[in-house]
Amino acid sequence: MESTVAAPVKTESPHTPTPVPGRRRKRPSTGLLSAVCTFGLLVLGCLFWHLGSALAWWSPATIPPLTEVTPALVEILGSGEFWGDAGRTGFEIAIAFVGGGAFGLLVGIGFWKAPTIGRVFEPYLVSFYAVPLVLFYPVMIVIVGINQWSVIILASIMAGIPMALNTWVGLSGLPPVYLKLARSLGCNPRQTMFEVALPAAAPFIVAGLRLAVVYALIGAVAMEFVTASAGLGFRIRYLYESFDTVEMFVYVLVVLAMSLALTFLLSVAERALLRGRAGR
Amino acid sequence: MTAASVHTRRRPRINVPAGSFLLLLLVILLWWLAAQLSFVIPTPADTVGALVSNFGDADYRRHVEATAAAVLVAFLVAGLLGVLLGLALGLSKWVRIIFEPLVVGFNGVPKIVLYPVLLPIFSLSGSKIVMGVLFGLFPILINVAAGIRDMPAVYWKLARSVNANWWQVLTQIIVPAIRRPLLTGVRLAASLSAVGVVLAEFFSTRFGLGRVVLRAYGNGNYPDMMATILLLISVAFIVSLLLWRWERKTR
Amino acid sequence: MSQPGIQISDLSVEFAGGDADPVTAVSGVSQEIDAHRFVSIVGPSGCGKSTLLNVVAGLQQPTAGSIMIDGKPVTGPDRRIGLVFQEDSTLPWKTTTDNVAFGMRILGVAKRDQQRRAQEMIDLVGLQGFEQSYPAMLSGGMRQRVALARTLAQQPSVLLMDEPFAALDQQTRILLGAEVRRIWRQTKQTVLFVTHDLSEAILMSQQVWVMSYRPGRIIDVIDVDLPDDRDASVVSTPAFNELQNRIWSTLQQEAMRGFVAESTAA
Amino acid sequence: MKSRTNLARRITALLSGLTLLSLTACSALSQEEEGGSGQIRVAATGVDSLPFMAVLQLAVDKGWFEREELNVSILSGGGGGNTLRTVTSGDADLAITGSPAVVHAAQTPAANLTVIGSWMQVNDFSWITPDQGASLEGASLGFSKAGSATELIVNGVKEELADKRLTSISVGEMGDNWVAAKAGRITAGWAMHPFVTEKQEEEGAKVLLSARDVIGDHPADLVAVNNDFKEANGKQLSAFFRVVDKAFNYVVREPEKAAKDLGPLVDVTPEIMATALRQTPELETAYSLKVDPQALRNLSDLMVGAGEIDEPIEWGSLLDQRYLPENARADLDGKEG
Repeated sequence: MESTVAAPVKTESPHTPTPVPGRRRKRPSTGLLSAVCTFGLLVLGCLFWHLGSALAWWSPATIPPLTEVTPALVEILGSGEFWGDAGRTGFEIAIAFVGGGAFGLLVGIGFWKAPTIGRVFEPYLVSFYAVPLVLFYPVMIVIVGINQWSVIILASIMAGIPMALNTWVGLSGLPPVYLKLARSLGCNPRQTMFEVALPAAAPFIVAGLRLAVVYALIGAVAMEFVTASAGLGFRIRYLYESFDTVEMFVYVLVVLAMSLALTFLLSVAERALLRGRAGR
Repeated sequence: MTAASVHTRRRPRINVPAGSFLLLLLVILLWWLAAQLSFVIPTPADTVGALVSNFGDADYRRHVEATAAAVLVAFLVAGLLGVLLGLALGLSKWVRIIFEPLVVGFNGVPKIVLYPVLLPIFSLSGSKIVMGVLFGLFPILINVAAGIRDMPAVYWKLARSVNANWWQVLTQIIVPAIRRPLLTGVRLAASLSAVGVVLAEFFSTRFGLGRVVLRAYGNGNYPDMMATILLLISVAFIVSLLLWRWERKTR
Repeated sequence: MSQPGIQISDLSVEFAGGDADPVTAVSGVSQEIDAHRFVSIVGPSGCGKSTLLNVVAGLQQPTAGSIMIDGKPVTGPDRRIGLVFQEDSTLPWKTTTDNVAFGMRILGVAKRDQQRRAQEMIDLVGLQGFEQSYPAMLSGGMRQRVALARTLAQQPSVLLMDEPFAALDQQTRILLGAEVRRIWRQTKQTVLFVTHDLSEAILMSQQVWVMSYRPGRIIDVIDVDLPDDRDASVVSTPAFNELQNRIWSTLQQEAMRGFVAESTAA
Repeated sequence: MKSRTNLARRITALLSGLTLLSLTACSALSQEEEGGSGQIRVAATGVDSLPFMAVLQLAVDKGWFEREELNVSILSGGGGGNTLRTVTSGDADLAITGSPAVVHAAQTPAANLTVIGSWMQVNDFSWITPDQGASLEGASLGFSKAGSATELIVNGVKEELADKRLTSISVGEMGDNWVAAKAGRITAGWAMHPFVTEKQEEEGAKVLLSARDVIGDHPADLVAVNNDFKEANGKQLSAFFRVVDKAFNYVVREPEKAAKDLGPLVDVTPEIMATALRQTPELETAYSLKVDPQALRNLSDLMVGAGEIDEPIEWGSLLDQRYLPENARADLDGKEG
């Protein structure tokens, strides 16, 4: 059911032009300040949590106290079961990202080469998030069997769509002069693609990659939540159902931390990949 | 990008709406073929039949209404909240410095894992709406904030030069200037809040299509299941398509 | 001044024009440019100057006629030809050095030569100290210098420039125009330079072709007999004024015709 | 940029106003949910697919609860833990759902639950296969998910029939299991009546394994109630069970008639429902509130065997039988130890 989650929510949604500029415009000092503020907010959140539990603003069944969650966190991080789940989820995300990303890139390039086909498919692709992919689970059982590949395939689809749309938008937004330059230099098709077109569309493609990672994560965890028998998403569901609220919170926190860390890493990677291209 | 789009999007020889329609027919044909090949997939005809008979059932209509109402509330709340928070994030440098990383980070969180936390806080009927809001909120919020940030500085000068009050600035300058990203956000929020609500309904609810789907699913009654999914998909799809067409026009 | 650098024979270009009637952009142009000469084309907007240039560059196939460069026909993009565009064509993901070396890289010049020649060209266009800068950190004029350096680094025998200064401000264009002339006098390529600015055309070139509104024909060829080492002060001389008046009298009618045609079409 | 800051300030003000407003609305909303006396909100797993749960809806439809001045509403809760969560969240007062989940929840003080009865104490779990030639030897069995009653049973069966070298895999709902079995991904999938009957009649399914024959009976579900609700509504709870007893009796005495009532509630034809009831082992024991100490002990042993709990369950202290009809209670003390 989750797969639906895949909506393209991104800083740079495929259809908003100007992908990178917003962020880059700020001076480095605000980046540091932002990081400090974010950290401060997280600390404040923890404080609020602790206070709320201590003053009994909510019942421990609703939100267990921080003092119980922290030791459980330490214990769980040391357990093999956790790393087994995390490894499985990580593997699914990685495969879905690589597979979905590559497929999305190819589809995006294909749409660029054949804009009519692209325009025929576009309305369906942009509305694809309205489909709860998880409901295709029974079909997946028949096709791929009962294993993690059903999670991977559905997560790949979720990762592939924003990638395809972003790649396409990026390529069709290329300044025509770049292609003219490539032609005047006598670039062969491979050179035109790899030396000119793809690097020029890179801000969009990198934004698409970020989305692909996020959707691979969302898709994999959400699919696990509903259908799998291992993985972080499954573990949360399992602990939820068996009323182990404290451990469940630990896993929810781990997934949250993982997503936040991933977002942070992605923005660092994006900066590195788009080095030098300040707000043009 | 204007020049580029003119360049690559020359008038296509094939009529695009006709092409999309053909594609739809092709999908239905493939669906029918798949139904012949695999017993899991009901034929399109069976599915539509199930849908029609479902609508004859007052109980089913009640489920539809419950979901529709929850989606509508979730969408409206997500829209209102998203626009306001997006404005705050886009307009104030400090709000941005303090909150932006967390907002972007939370956008990447698989929100479904929060359901176990939401249920005890918002109870059954509330948590599905909150889930819908969580799903729909971020696209609007982020698009509005980005839209404002990308607004040409000259608009602010213009606003000051004509002595516009804050309401006029909002309605006459900001909203028209960011209408495109705003519409993108609204479109995404519309489908996403529906997804969020239905997902939450999969867990438990008194009335709602999520429950209907899950019941048919649990019993292996695939025509019934597909019928409801088809209903959900086509409504979300049509709404999304209409919003998308509108969005394109505002280029 | 012996063999022709560029030879244009009976050139015509038509566009299919979609639903509408075909448009004849260039019609029956036959001209020669001697090697090492600097020729400008002026004409009203929409007259097919850029089309003509694209055809000479081999980027577009003519409907009729042919192009020869150094006595050999142009059939497609050609390494004897260097192009400088009106738009900013620096690649934002490359540093100045890499941008300048880009053309050589595509043409398969040896790595070591690339580095050496890139540095020479950077020096030539006066961008020392900006080797490691990205285009985003450079001004519009500097980026156009990078593009020029990239083109020169390919060592073309013919240089085609399509309104290269159109996007720049007045001061920059004058300075850059002088730069280009200085470099030309050093490198002595055959240059075909498209502009819509009369004084720029006169200031830069040895010969000016005036092109008519659609269908584009060369309706006047004017030799500029101003001293070769002229600078911007030449603008105030009577000789300059006379040339300008002569070109303008031809151009004026065409500009008017184009204006009327465009506004009735719209 | 003055207009900009100004605007930001106004929007912040608007936002805080809105937050306050919605907080007020929320608290107003939550107060409104307070039920009148006689109201019991039941959350149960499988109310739309299992006849022994649909009996509740039958009693509602027949007005039997009303006659006892009870206003019963039924909520379909999804899986075991999920159903219990609706009680914790205050959306339901009473949960009837998978035994392992109830045992776990009852042992978690924060859940604030008490177990007050057992439900469906005959083991009705079967594993069905579309393959007529399938044998248990080396079979792979699907169960719903980790921590579920079906997993517990599969593990018990695997241990009992160690020589058959059974394997098991988490597949999902009955429908998923049937699909997986048809696709050859597993040998057989779990099912209960009337799903078993329906697949037998319509698609020629064969029962590969009847769990009851291997591991005996145990309660499929337990009834748990919110402690605060229990304190305040003891009489109503007793009345609730009286009505349930009556409804169970109706099914046992007049299965053909009951099948006509139950069929539509679980989405099968009355004929299939009637067959399903006939096939249900020991109908009078299955559809009964009478606590079966042997079945409870069996459940405890299964859970210990599966490693889900460390100590056998002391049913005497865990199960609060006060609200059951007198003839349904059993002496649990002393026998457990």
